[in-house]
Amino acid sequence: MDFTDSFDEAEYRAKCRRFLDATLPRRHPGHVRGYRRGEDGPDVVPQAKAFQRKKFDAGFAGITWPKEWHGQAGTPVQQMIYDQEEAKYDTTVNAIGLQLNICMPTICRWGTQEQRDRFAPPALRGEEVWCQFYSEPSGGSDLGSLRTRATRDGDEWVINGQKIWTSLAHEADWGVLIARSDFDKPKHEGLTFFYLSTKTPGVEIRQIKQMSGASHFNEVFFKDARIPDSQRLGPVDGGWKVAMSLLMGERYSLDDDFGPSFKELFSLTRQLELNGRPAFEDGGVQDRLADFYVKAQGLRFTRYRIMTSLARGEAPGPEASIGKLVAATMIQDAASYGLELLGAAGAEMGADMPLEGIFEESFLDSPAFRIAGGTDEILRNTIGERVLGLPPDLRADKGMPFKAIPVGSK
Amino acid sequence: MDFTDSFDEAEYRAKCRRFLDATLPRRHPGHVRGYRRGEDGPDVVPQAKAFQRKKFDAGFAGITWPKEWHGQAGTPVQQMIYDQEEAKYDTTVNAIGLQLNICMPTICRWGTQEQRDRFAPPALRGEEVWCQFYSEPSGGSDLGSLRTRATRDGDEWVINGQKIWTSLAHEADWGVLIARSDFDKPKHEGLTFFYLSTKTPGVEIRQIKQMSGASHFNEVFFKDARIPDSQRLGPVDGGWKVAMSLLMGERYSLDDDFGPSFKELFSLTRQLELNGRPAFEDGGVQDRLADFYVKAQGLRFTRYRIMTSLARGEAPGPEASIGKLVAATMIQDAASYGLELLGAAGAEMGADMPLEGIFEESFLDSPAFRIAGGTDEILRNTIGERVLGLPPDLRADKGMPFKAIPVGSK
Amino acid sequence: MNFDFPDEFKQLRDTAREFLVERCPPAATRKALERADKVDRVLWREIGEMGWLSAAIPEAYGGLGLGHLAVCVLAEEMGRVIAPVPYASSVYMATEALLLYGTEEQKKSYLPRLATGQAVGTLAFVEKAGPLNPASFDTRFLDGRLTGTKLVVPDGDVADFAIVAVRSLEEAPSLCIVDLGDAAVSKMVRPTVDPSRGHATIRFEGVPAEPLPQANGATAFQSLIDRAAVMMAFEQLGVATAALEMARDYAKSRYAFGRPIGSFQAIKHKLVEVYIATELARSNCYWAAWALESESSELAVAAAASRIASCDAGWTATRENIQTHGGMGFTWEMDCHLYYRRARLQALALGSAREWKRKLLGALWARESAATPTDYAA
Amino acid sequence: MNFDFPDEFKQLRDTAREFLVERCPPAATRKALERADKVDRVLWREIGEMGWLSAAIPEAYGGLGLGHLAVCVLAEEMGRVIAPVPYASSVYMATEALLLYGTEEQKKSYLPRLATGQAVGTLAFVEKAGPLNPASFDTRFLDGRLTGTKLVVPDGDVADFAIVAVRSLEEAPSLCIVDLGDAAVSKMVRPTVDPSRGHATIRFEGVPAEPLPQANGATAFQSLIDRAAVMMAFEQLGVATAALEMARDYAKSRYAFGRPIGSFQAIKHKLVEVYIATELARSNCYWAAWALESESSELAVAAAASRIASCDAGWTATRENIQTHGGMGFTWEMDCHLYYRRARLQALALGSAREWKRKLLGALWARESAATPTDYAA
Repeated sequence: MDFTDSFDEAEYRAKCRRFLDATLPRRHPGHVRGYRRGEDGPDVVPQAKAFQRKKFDAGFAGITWPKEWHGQAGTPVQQMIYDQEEAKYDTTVNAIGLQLNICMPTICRWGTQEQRDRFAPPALRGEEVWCQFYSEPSGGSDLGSLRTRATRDGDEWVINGQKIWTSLAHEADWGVLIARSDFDKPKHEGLTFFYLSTKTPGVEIRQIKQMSGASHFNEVFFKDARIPDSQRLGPVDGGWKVAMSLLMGERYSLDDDFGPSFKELFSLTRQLELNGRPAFEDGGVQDRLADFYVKAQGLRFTRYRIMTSLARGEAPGPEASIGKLVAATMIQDAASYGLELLGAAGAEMGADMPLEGIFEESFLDSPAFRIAGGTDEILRNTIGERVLGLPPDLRADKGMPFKAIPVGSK
Repeated sequence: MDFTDSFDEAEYRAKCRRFLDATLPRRHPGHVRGYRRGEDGPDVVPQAKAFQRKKFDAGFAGITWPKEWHGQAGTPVQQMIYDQEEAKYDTTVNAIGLQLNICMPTICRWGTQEQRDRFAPPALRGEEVWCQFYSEPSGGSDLGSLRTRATRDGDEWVINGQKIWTSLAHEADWGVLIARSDFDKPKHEGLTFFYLSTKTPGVEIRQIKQMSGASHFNEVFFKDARIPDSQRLGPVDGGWKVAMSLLMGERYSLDDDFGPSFKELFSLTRQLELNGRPAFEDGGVQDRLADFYVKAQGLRFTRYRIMTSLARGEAPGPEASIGKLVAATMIQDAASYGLELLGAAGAEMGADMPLEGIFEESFLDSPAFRIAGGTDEILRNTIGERVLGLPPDLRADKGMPFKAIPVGSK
Repeated sequence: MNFDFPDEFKQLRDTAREFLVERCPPAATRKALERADKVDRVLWREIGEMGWLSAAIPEAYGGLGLGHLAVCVLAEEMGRVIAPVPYASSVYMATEALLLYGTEEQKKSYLPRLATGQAVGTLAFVEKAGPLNPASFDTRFLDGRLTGTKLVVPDGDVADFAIVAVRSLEEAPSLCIVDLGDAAVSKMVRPTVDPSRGHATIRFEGVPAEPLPQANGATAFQSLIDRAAVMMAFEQLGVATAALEMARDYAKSRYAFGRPIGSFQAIKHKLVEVYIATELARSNCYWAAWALESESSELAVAAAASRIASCDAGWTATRENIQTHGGMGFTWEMDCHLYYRRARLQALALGSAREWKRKLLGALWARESAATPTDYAA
Repeated sequence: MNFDFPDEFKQLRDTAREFLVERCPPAATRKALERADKVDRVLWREIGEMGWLSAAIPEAYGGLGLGHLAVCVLAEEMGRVIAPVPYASSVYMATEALLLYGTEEQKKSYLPRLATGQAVGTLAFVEKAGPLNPASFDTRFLDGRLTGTKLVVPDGDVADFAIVAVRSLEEAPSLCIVDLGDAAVSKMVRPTVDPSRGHATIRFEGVPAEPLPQANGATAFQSLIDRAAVMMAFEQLGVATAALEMARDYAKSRYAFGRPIGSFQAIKHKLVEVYIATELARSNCYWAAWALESESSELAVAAAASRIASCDAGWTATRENIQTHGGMGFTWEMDCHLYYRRARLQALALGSAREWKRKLLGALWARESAATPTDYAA
């Protein structure tokens, strides 16, 4: 039991560091990843594209993808090591990475070699950005209840409907889409999967403003948008399986420091005074800090357990599923507690507030973490059923034709 | 807005006090109601019967019951005032009160005047004790899934099956019973309600030992126990409605101090030292104590709101439903926190421990509070549906014949 | 036992609710959120005309003389609609300071204008991050002039005058009244977590000021804050209740997996926990209202309990309202964040719950040592 | 990156689990609960024969010399079956004290007997309610004799000898070894929240004792407790995991309202929270095991973190196991309370989580001031 690299791992890590040192500035000590200020600027995506190109040139694009996908045919450990190292740098520039890692494997897995050759290289080089047309206003957590309609018309499909929560859509060149091709079948059985250009006539993209003021998501409207049948992936009415393979492609997040947590609170309580003494010395503060610390360390070492499984070529254990659920609440709680410690003065926002105002900003950002990427409630269902093996809930819509199921707000 | 009695209320309160002063010792300051030590002794029920007789003689038995039920035809406020005053005395002796208040109203409401005349007076005088044969091993929270069988045989019914959680059964003379008379009907539609003597041949009563070592409950086995049809209450297959009217008879608990809470923790932290200072001065202790205090006061003043409604002749608002749910968890948490403060020495049990060992005893007692009288989960369902008006859960067994419903541990 | 608001105040509540629901929908607050002028001036004038600013002001000074129970009732309604008006600053803080500590002359000068809303008052007391500690205030009042800087002054962008908390020497006055229009006052409008209300950093550079002569030492400031906290707790309760109702309504009408999401225990039980938090807060608030109105010695304890409970209810209710709404919950266009922001602003405004927990225990300890603890809060 | 137990220890775990599940079902612990003799003597002999008592004892003293990772693995399995044997006292406490601070002679005298289980050792250190504070110990060691009283000595009813913590003068030894068979030792068996283990108040009235000469001052006691806490944390993790599995199995097989209760989100999500608590504890435990085995300077921090996390997991899991079982959950006949009791006993045994939180922050503060914090726990 140790934390050291094998020889090969150490060599690969050194290679990553050489590349990153030459390419990115190191994070300054107070910088917290995932802290959104400044990540909305107009330069973010161009910078991300340029960085992706450098990764490609240095052999760090598509590390684990096979050669047929134009990847590096590397191991999950290499990916993990790269991610670990990258986390030490200012990676605001990596804004397009997640979508790349979700969309492109779906294209490559379900598409022809010709499609792989057409799409993988420009995506890996950062020349083309992808997004996923997936969630819908009526769906939310119940993804399978989507109602965007795909109607066959000869060699084409006509798309009508609305998508939402589409990250990057306003910057993307291409998107993957799941739509309902048959309203008479049960809800997971009448769906078909496509990809299309965001420039397709009839596709309109509008940014959504979040409560924090940032705009990371879009609404997308389809009005008689036409897609050739050659841009279908998987069989007609067989799109659910394609979509699920896409979700499975989500990598384990090995990233910590995603918002304020123990470190920031520890730092705050050393600056702040309570009754003339450093806040840190207060028993109540210590009780709370200890809880944050133990939870944060629990998540950190859970990640190390996952990495160890990957390093051994094994699938990570079920513990891999708890990270996002625990972290999201922890961040919101930490933001809230930071404000409590700041007291009346803590209402003010701005970079001149303690710790550059991270607690106030995170107060407004953090509600999204408990929802985006699976709500707390859905994640608990998933862990309860897949990890603990508890029986599923009753399904009100089981076997019903989709059109008979009540959806959305009706 | 004030806390004072009206003239009539003050007069009644004085009357209660005169009776109680003459009858019972006052609670000594450290005594916590509901704290079980000593309440299991062989004298408890005889004492309770004797006390009930005194209440009857003084006009405090069946305060709100009508004259036809041999009651005092008083108001809910009078009952409330009596309960409030009684709570200041050592009422270990009141062990039979709850069952009296649940069972007898059912008899009186559904029975003939002849039955009222036969049963109400001895019950009110404490001469006959009642219990309810109600929950079953396979049922638990799902009371309606009971499977004790009532088979008609001429003018009699033959009972076979098992009941559980029957408080007082081993001391009781009579019991009310709900049993399944038709297994082919949906679960709430094939039930019939009876009363019977606990001495009926074929009725066997066994005490259940709880994890705390106490035995407040019983299992009851019915083997070909025979009940005359004249001891049926309500129509054949109409027992659910009778049972529900019984549950509704449950009075609002106006009793606080049911286990360790703020007061006991406050007292403990003034005795205990942390690092050479009274534990009370520690910031972490103060944070926790404040939470307990605010919750306990919230419950206390919620009771005052309920009393005010009763005093005005109105039905209490929905806030009346939260008391037991909040209190049960608070008691368990307080027991746990008391032990944490005691530290390594807190493992020991006994009357010579701080506060007479209440934290250790309550640690073992309190799990039952979250279950008996409605589990946390069932209470949240009830409040969510009845108070907030949220839609009911899906019912797996809706409309199914009872015999087709999976029950218990199969 | 009569632990409820008198009927006339219940009628006042009904009137206020009817008016405010109509007149001040969330869209009104959203407007304030998105523009520089944070006050709905028409609404402010209207509630002034109805006497809602003067409920606790005696008739002699142009008020309705209804007492504090009326203010508590109105505060809850103001909270329910997250009204974009300087109600808290002007009523719970400035008016209350004058009522408590003002000279006859000061009362005559300020209260009638506060009563109509013609003047907006506020309280300036925050100087640095961390718990409020009057002993450490740097702002000085010397020779009739005030010097110092106060942070996040509520409605500091629009207030006409401020009650300013100053460092007090023993029994010297700790509160001054200052005209914010004075040339030696500089205001910097500052953004906060709730931009639907205006806040400013205010610097006083030798500004002429008048002491409130009866505001002796640090205790005077604490008593004022205790009283303001009770009225604020009702306002917080209003926000929490409104957020709960919004979540409940959505949970009833939104379908997922073929059924209303409120039929899932994950949502149902969550909202029950919110409901419990609001009811525990309400009961503590009622107690505090009684203590405020009856000038009870329990006020310090009851004020702290009501504030702690309402802070908890506000946070729980507004946070889980967003969560119940899912993705839409964290968008700008949905109103959830208006409640979330306001609840936090309120929870910070008079010092955070953490601080009030320490105050609560201090007050309990003091009471324990005193001669005759009353029966109600034992 | 190799943050897992080596294969040979995983095999050890499998062997131990297979043996203990067969040999030590809850009925065995229930027997101990209901009788005066709290030790399953046959089981004790058997695990002694398999070398499980001597995993950390070097071969030179009759041990297996496998190191502490092996003890951690075994501790978790002991916890899973809530074994009625003095494993914690003898292995994590007495053995560990001798390994750390014993003279060669003391090691030779005691370790071989501890290794086989022939002798049972314990640690006597509790003197009063409240946090453990070595500076306030009243027990004295003077002129070769020990005087004082220790409370709730674990397995004090059956132990042959005890390591006793005494008030130390500066760098003088703070631990002594005492034969509990001595006539000047009086034991009073005492009931605890977990009667499946034996505890005694032990009075020493001038009993001959021998110091552990390298156990210098209060730090020596703290280091010993840190090490014991890591092994105990694994045992706690075992209890928590077993309780979770019991609840999960019941939730899968018990029907109410026509469906398995585990299909209700109220139960499902509750058990997910329990699962999360156990996994966070497991990860902290692994870290602490690494720190223990590698003699890392992070041990103080990691030990505290593992203890805090395991206390939380144990409480959450055993409490909600009862709740999941409903009425049956709080009966004597159902095994739920065996886990609930044991988890609490463990959580109190080395001082409660509250105390360890303070220790944790103290250790973090100390590390912050030190020169080179390592990368892992930043």
